[in-house]
Amino acid sequence: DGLITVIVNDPSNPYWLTEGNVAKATAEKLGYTATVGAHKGDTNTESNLIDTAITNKSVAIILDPANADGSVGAVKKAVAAGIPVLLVNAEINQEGLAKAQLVSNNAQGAALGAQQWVESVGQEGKFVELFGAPSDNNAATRSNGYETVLTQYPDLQKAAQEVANWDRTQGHDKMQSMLQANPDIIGVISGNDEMALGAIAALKEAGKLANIKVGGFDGSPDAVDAIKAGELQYTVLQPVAIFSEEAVKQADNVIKTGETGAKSEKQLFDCLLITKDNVDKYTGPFVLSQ
Amino acid sequence: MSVTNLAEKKSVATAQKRKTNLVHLLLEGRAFFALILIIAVFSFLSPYYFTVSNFLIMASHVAIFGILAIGMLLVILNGGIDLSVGSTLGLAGCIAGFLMQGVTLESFGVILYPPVWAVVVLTCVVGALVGAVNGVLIAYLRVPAFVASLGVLYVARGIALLMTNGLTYNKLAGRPELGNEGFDWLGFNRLAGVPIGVIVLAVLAILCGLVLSRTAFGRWLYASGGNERAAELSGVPVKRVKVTVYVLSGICAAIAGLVLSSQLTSAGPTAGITYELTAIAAVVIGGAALTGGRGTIRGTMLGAFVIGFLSDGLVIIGVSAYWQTVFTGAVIVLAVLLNSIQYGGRAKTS
Amino acid sequence: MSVTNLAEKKSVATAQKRKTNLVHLLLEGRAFFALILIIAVFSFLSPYYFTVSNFLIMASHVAIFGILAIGMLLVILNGGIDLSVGSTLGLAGCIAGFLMQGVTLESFGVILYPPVWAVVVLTCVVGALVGAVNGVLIAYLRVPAFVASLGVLYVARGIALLMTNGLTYNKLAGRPELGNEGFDWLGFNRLAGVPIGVIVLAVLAILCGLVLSRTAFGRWLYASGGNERAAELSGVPVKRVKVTVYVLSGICAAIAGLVLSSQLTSAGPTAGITYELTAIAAVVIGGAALTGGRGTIRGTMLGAFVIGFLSDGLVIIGVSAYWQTVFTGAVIVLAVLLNSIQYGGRAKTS
Amino acid sequence: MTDVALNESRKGEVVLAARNVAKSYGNVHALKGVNFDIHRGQVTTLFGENGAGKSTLMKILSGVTQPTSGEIILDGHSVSFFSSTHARELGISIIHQELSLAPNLNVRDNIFMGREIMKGSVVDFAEEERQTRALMEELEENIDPLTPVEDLRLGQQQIVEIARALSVNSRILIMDEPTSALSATEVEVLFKVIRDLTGRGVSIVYISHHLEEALQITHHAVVLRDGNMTAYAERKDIDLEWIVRNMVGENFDLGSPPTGHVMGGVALSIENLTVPGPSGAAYNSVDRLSLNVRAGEIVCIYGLMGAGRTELLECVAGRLAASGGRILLEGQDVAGLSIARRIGEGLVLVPEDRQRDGLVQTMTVGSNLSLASIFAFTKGLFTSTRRERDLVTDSIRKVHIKTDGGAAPIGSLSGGNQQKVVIGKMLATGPRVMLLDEPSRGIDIGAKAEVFKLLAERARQGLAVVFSTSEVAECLSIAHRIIVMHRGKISAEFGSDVTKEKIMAASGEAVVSHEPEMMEH
Ligand SMILES: Nc1ncnc2c1ncn2[C@@H]1O[C@H](COP(=O)(O)OP(=O)(O)OP(=O)(O)O)[C@@H](O)[C@H]1O
Ligand SMILES: Nc1ncnc2c1ncn2[C@@H]1O[C@H](COP(=O)(O)OP(=O)(O)OP(=O)(O)O)[C@@H](O)[C@H]1O
Ligand SMILES: [Mg+2]
Ligand SMILES: [Mg+2]
Repeated sequence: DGLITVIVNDPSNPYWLTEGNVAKATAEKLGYTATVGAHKGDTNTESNLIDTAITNKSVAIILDPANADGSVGAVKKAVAAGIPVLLVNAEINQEGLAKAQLVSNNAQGAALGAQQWVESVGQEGKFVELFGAPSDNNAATRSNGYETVLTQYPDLQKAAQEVANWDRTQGHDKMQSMLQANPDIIGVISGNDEMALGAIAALKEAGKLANIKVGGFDGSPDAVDAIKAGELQYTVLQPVAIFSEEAVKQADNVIKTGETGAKSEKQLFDCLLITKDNVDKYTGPFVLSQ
Repeated sequence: MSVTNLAEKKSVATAQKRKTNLVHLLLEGRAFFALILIIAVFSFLSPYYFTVSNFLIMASHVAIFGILAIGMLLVILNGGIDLSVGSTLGLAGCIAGFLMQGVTLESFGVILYPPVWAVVVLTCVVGALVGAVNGVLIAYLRVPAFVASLGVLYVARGIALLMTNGLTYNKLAGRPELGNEGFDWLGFNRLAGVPIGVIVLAVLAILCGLVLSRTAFGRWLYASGGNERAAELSGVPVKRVKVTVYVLSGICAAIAGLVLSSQLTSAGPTAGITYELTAIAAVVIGGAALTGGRGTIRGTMLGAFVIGFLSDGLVIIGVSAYWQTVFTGAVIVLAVLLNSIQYGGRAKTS
Repeated sequence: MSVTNLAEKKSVATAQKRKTNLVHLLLEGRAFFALILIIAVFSFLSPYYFTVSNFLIMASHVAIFGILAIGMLLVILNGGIDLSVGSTLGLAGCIAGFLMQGVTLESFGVILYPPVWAVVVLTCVVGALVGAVNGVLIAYLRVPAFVASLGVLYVARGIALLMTNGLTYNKLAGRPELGNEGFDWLGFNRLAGVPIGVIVLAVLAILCGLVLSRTAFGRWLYASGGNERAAELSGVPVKRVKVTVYVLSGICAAIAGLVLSSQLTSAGPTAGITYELTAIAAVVIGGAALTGGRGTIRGTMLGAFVIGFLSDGLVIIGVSAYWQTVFTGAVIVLAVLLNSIQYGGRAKTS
Repeated sequence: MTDVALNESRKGEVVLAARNVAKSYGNVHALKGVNFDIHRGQVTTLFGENGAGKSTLMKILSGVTQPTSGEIILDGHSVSFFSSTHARELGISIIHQELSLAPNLNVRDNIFMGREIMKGSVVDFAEEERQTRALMEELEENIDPLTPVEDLRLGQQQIVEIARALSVNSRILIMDEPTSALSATEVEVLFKVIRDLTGRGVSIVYISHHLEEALQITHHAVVLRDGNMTAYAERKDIDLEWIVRNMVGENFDLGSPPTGHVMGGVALSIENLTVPGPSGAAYNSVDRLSLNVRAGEIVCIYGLMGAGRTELLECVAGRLAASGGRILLEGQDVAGLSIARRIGEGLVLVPEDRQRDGLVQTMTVGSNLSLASIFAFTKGLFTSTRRERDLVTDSIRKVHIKTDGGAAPIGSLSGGNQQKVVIGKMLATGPRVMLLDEPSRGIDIGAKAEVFKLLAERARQGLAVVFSTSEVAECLSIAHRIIVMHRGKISAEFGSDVTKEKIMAASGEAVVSHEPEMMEH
């Protein structure tokens, strides 16, 4: 028993909501109490939450760090207070601080997505990319992953790339504007599902969804619905439910034995592809039964 | 003597009036020129900017801010400010989404699917309620507008998050067998090629223009924004006007929320964050004074289009997101700088 | 006759004064009671709340907002508003981070590592510059404060993003061989067990209190906030006061940025988003009027502590993030509602 | 009056002079080449209608504004650039017509703001407070230096303004309508101070629309008209009639009570009305007051500052709540009716402070005029532009507003004409009872006469008029009945044949003139 503090990014997004809920549920199953805080991407709020966790005498902290560089200080503080920290979903640029860093393999996921994208869209033509919040490492990681795969097809040409900050409304508006400049594109590849869904709304409105294919990333329930409806070609499921649960289990190990039980600090969880072929295996938010 | 005197005064006054008109024209022209300039520059930089389809798309982006700005104009004319419109927009979208998904009445064991018109009405009622909370706090409990609407900003956003639990409503299209089709018609579809959102904006702007220039309420609004005490003594129901203004702003925010969720065919609780700032900027670029009593719907629309056409233009020519931020700030300041020459001498900056 | 009359007048005046004092006490007390109440409730709900270490931690969280609020108080006393403080905080952090990483002078082929004191001074200079831009726009170019600082908000944020390219500086500790150690001392370390940030806040608050109550500048500030024209006619250099106030606000934001990046041992371009609203809320909860001329540093500090202790308390007892949003909004409105009874009768809400 | 010794050697020589000073604001020529002299140790009074350019000239002489052309000569030398601080350093200070105090600061801070007494790097508050006390003693006002100015009534604020100008110890002191809110006692004290100052060689410029009052202290009289200086004379050569003739061209009187019409029944009936004092005050501003006014009757309420006239009128109009008593409008109780409803029923108020309560500065003359009667030109939902224009033109004609038409900005009108707009706005609603709180404050004698003529005319048509005033002379103009208020109660009631002295005695005012038989009531 004891308190496990879970700190996620922003529960107004289903992805992080699931992350927090799963962690909390797992902790409670293991006999702990748990609270879920949200830093909304702000390193100062994150640091305040860590302070509070220390005050609350938490036995472990499960943290989705706000910033690869900016969160190092907060983690240090918790470690200095003797509380084991396990990072989920995103990494920090320093090893040896956190007991574990459990993240989805964004590079692998991006490659997976990009391959499926080529399969769905074709190997020839112009396309555009929607990019996440630039302050988030994952935005670049995924974009690079796409780049690596797509540059292997010389006839695919990236016509434009816009930052839409992971946001659906911005995805919609930017997509509309890009469509003006590039009416002849054949596909859209997006850094996450929200932006993809915004783009789909824009394409639907323009009556071009039949010709322009969209791919997402995250595996959110909304995206799965869109796949079912045939509007989204695929999404890359981040196994957030899995690593979130695993993080709490490892935290339990640390509390009891001092060791996570895992081989290394960094643990990559492979992403899974959801297309209309396996979409019925999606049993709950971010859960794909094998 | 007395006669010459009058004649002389009159000629002076006429000259002054003529001058004022000219200055007005130039200044109104300035916001207008800003718009023309923006269009010219981007048309030059991108062949895709100056096309009918792009203008329609840009106009449909402007619609959201424009609708918010109409409500904001009323509030600002009254000498207030409404920071809660962005949150209200988000909340309204969620309410609409919630209603479209069907309301489960546990005790009867049925799921009610209200028709779209009912959804629209109910959403507007919620917007009006949020506005009424603002209005009562400000008019009757004398909380400064900035603070009251700041508090409501947080509360409305919190409620939207609580009611959706952070999730987004997706199934807004309705289904024929449930009789709740047609949500698309609020912003997604087009009428004679024009996005519905743009038509909604136009209708609201014309309505608002009429109300401001031709009704008793409009006169009351300008009067109580210009001098509340004098208006009150002239028989203007200033408190009622104030509450009404916030209620209208809430309704505008709700309508914007409806249009936006229809455009996106989904409604999430985080929609509209920081939109209040854009709406205020549009109103102020349009020449309204934050001290109240001065401002026109025409100016506000110009302001909204300046902001919208600029930001879309930057996207079309592919300027980086960071530079977009810088440009937006600079244009806001520059546009108002030009305007402030008009009122600067008189109005106390607030 | 004349004598009785005078005596009577005097007694009336004294009674009124006594009453005013009592009311003041009660009202000052009200913000204070709010704080006491918050502490009491959370101490009851969590065993960890009422501990020295927790109070120190909470105070160090308050420090950031508190420092911003001090600058904001000055601006608000002057009858203005500064929406750009959050952005300036972010920009200041980035400047500090940039300088701590070493400045590469291409033409000389050397990398300069300025010592920490130089970093602090340069960062404050940048903050002052941003403030000066606000001040000049507002005082000399007559742009309304709301709009000028809104524009600067965007521009400062854009610059921070451009200079860091969205990335975060995290090597702020310096290295002994480079002679730039000691950045920790600004917010990360403790002095006699008290976080440095808290000490910085206390020093700034005392300084500000002295300036407000004991110097000519303080009186000028209150005078020009209360009646700018009258102050100007009395020989108060109102424009200079105005610019100074925004410069000070910029410097406060820069100091807050330094303390924050030291606390976090990293500096990113997105730090401080929406902090301006919290700072304004603190000032207003503390009893200042947004119309200018009224407010005290004591009240502002109380306001900052109310907000900080509330939000930390909600986290400690584990309230969900959604409810936190709702509570924050409600407390802002309630606290000001109490205060507005004090000034409501007189001040025109703006 | 001539007790001030005029034969001292340097007394009377010109210390500050304006030569050919002109000032235009855009197309408005406020001053058109004026010569003006200020004499050492003497009082020069400036007379003129509203908008004649008096304040403008004074602002130029005190460095607040710069002239468009012309020269300012101080001690025989031309001063070129000139700011208000500079002027103060040269020993010129000014009491502005519009109060320029910061309401949030206390008396001490207002008096010394902008020129703090420093002790090291901090302000020496103790010394400032001591000097403030001394000043208040000199002005015989019991005002605590630490009272916030907003807690003072208007007259006391004006005293603070005067004290501030005195505290500078300047050698030239310009007073632009310093007494517009002062009671006779306070004016008397001020005059004592002025005589004191002139005795010490200080030169004074004095502006007032209270002509008789000004004649008591002045040595020189200058009349401005439409931006030109039209007359100059020494005290010994002038009288009231001379001033009025030069100011407005003909001799006005304030009229006499209208006769020849049949008065109707009781239009307004006030029964035992009580209005509480400012929150928490121990007294009632209006104390069980009863008053009947008949249709067609004109009632004047005279009283000192703080007599409660404003509270009485504002309570009747619906802005203040009564704590007891009834108000009947033609027999119908108006309790619970909003201001708007009362206006609809025909009960209107022209407020005391026209800038703050009367006009919307952001709107045009026309919109201001039509503001209270919007529904008169509303058809269905919308207003009719044509009918509104008719109403506005009609009002402008009936109330004789000198304006370029309804579209002119309200700020372009002179003070008197602005006052007429407020009156016209209320008349346009077709009232049966009209309350006017100091309708003559700050307007020139010509405008005053016109306003009174207008009221008399309306009374003849059956309007019941109640107006308040602080000038005894005005009581004796058009009123059929004169009510004197003192501390919230009616202390006396007179017919139109009463003398000034009786009125003043009933008001509880220390007597200005020197008849010994005056007693307080
Ligand atoms: N700042 C200004 N801008 C434009 N016109 C002005 C300004 N100040 C004064 N005027 C005009 O100059 C003229 C003279 O005004 P001034 O205030 O000097 O009159 P005054 O003689 O003091 O009148 P009053 O007796 O009402 O105080 C008026 O017509 C007025 O409208
Ligand atoms: N009965 C009283 N006893 C003592 N002071 C009083 C009394 N009545 C009024 N006062 C003082 O006078 C002030 C109110 O003045 P008020 O404006 O009501 O009077 P008024 O007759 O309208 O004067 P005016 O219109 O000439 O300014 C109050 O602030 C109070 O200090
Ligand atoms: Mg004047
Ligand atoms: Mg009065």
